Amino acid sequence: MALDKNGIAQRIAQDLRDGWYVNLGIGIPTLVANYIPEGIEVEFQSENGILGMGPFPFEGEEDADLINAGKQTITAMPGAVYFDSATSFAMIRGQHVQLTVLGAMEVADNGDIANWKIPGRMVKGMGGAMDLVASADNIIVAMMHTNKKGESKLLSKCSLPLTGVGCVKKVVTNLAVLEITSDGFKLIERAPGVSVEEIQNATAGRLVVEGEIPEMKLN
Amino acid sequence: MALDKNGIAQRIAQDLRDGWYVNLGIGIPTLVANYIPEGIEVEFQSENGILGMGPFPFEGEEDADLINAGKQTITAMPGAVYFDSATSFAMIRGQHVQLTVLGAMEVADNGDIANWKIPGRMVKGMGGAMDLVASADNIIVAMMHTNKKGESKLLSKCSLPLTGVGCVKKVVTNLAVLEITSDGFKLIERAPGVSVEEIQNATAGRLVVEGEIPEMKLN
Amino acid sequence: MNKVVPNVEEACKGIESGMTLMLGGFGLCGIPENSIAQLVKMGVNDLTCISNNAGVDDFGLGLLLQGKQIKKMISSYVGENDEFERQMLSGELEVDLIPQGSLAERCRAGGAGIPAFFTPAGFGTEVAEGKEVREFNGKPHILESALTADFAIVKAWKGDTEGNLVFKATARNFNPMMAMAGKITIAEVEELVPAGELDPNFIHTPGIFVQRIFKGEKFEKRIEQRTVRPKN
Amino acid sequence: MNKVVPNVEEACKGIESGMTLMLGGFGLCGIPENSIAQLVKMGVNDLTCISNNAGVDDFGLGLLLQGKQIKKMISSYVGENDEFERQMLSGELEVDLIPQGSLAERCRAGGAGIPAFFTPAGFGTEVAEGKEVREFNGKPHILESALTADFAIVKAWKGDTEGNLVFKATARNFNPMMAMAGKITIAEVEELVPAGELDPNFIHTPGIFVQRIFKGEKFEKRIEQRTVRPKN
Repeated sequence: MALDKNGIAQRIAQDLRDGWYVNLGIGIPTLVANYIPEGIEVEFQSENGILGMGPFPFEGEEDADLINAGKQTITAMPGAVYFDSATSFAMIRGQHVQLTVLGAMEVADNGDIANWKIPGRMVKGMGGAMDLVASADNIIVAMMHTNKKGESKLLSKCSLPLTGVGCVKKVVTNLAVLEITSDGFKLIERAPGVSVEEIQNATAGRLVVEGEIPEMKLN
Repeated sequence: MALDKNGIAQRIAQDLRDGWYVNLGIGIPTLVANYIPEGIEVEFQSENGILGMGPFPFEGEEDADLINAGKQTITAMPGAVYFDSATSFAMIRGQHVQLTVLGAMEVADNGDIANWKIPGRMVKGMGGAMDLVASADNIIVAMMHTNKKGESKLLSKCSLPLTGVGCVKKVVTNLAVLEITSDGFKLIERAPGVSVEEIQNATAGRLVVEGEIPEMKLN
Repeated sequence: MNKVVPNVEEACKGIESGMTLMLGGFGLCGIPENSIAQLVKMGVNDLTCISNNAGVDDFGLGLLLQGKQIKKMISSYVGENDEFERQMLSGELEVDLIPQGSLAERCRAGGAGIPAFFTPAGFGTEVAEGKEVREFNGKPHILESALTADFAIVKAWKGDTEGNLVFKATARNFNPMMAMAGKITIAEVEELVPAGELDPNFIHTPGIFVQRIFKGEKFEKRIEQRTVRPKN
Repeated sequence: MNKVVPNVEEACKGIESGMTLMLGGFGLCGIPENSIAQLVKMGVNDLTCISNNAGVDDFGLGLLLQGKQIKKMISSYVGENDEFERQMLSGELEVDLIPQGSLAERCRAGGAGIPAFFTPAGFGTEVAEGKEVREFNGKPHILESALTADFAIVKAWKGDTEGNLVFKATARNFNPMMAMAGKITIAEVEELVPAGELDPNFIHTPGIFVQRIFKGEKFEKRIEQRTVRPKN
């Protein structure tokens, strides 16, 4: 069965390692914070200027001066720190953040990503996405395998304007975990009950299937 | 009579304006702080990371963590602020400091300055001098008109390795106040009792003397 | 060295139509709301506004958009604003979209006397069009230039009479860099204290970057996305 | 996420001969004296040291010079040190002199992922030799590149278990930028507190830049130029 958004987040959370600093984009990536494996500590960076972001505040305790990059009211964990936007992107550009998780409209089998602009529609802007994808050593894209029309979002070439070139390392979708290799998307894991064939059918870009593909293990 | 070092500092202090941020180099420039005209407030920046530098501490109150760019123990005025070296030179390079006063070994009549290196001798380094001279809109050089051998330090071309190119705007020496113009050193004021001829004799670079040259007015 | 002006009217004096302004804030967090209200009152127009966002329809820079006072926006993200969308699609409003980190660094560069720097952000995208590309450490980078403004308008939590500023939590965001990059920088603060009351170790924006400071009359501090969890 | 190591021995593990180190401090102010003493003990040599100054004969980096552990110094000012002078004039020691502002900015750039930037400092001087020159706003600038190090060693006043650092007065100087630019950054602090004790608004170096932190055993904090005025 294909995963839902929480399932995708849960699978990505398995990749977290103790001591990592992590930047989560808006949408599915945000959910990753709910599935941190036991026994490890990670710290969340929000590019508007906080390290050590905590959960939403209790009702009535919202602080207009304390928000995340999605403009949502948040809290700060003990040991948190606030900083300005230049310092924030110094962390990102300088590769001090160990993992970036973000959504995408399209990913190409060479690691290109498009997630900021649809020609003809209102363009809201790239925000911090271009800095994040151009800088991070370790980028996981969290998205559905296909769009609302059922078309594959894993392509041989992005059709939309690019956010970054050759930067995605890994994609986790409702169907599969895939790594970007020089030969294209390499299938690493299948969602529980999803066949290799289903994944092949939903993938427009080059797909590499080698040997037995294990199922994801989710709790 | 030619000025002494304190006289040079006193004359330069007359150029200070209320509200200015000022960086004083080591040597004669440091003495300028002793002659701030009444009724005006200036704030001293030291490039190692303080704005609002105060006088030396009282005996027994020295703090190893609070020094100026000359590595001397200092104090901080009310309203002072500490910052890192990158921010400090952001102030300097970004032209937020209204006046820089520094010493020199040689100044050329096109505004070139040499004050950091004598070939064959131990080179201590340029410290912040190259940033200061390349950035400041308003640089006054405070120095003796001639060196210990009696040779002019105001030249048509610097013989020593340069610290900066075409950057000096004004020179105040023990003999005169001079502005750098496209025609060379323009004589603005004479030290009390010093003749134009004496200044001409002590100046190797092009000297422009137009009309009556007034004497400096010092209290 | 007293930089205090009595009110927002004095603070905004000299801002004219056609000027380039930088305005601090991220979303509606840390925006100079008193000064924005004054700009509406003054009716200056043809403004180029450098600000990470463009406010919402009825708050922040949205208010200037309503009055068609803005000619051009330089931002990283401009969603959440119908009037913005209308003016942009109709061509009334010029928009220059810049990656957020490049925007922050370009403002800092403008204030720090660094005319240009290389960054990997935007390489291979339309952001890189017309820009120099150079490889460093095997990775392509593009050359970005400094941004400055006629006036920078920032909002701080506390300030003193020397112009030293302290920001609260994530309301800091773009304010410190923009304060550096204004030819004239105006700071509106929630609390204005005498020089010497702020700890010199803990000042975010040294007063050298601030030319005018005033206590804002009223801070609504509107929340854009109120997200909470229930108390149990 | 506990970055605390019990002592200077653990903190300096992995530092090897031939490595490039950054060391915070200006003069003797804010230098990581415990770690420097440990480097002497460890006897690592052929070091490239990036530090604004080189200490004095018997303190700071001067101690490493005495033991001929330094192959190359990258600094802005290296006076006040006879052994340094001797080694430099004899050619035993390589010295790369850099304008102080460029040194600070190059460290920051290294930490911030900016591989190169333009600055006016040094144009027309020997510092500019071999460097690209380009005019911006009618003024020539030279292209300077980022600096990074295998280890950055900084000294802070207070730190917490997450690696967040606070500096005191002018002992801040180069420490924050160097903390950003080390592949591994070691912080020695006078006071080590649990996470949550430092005010998140007032942290100079966010812990993300620091990998190891320890409480220094002893801080001599020597004064280089004791200047005072008489009490009357």
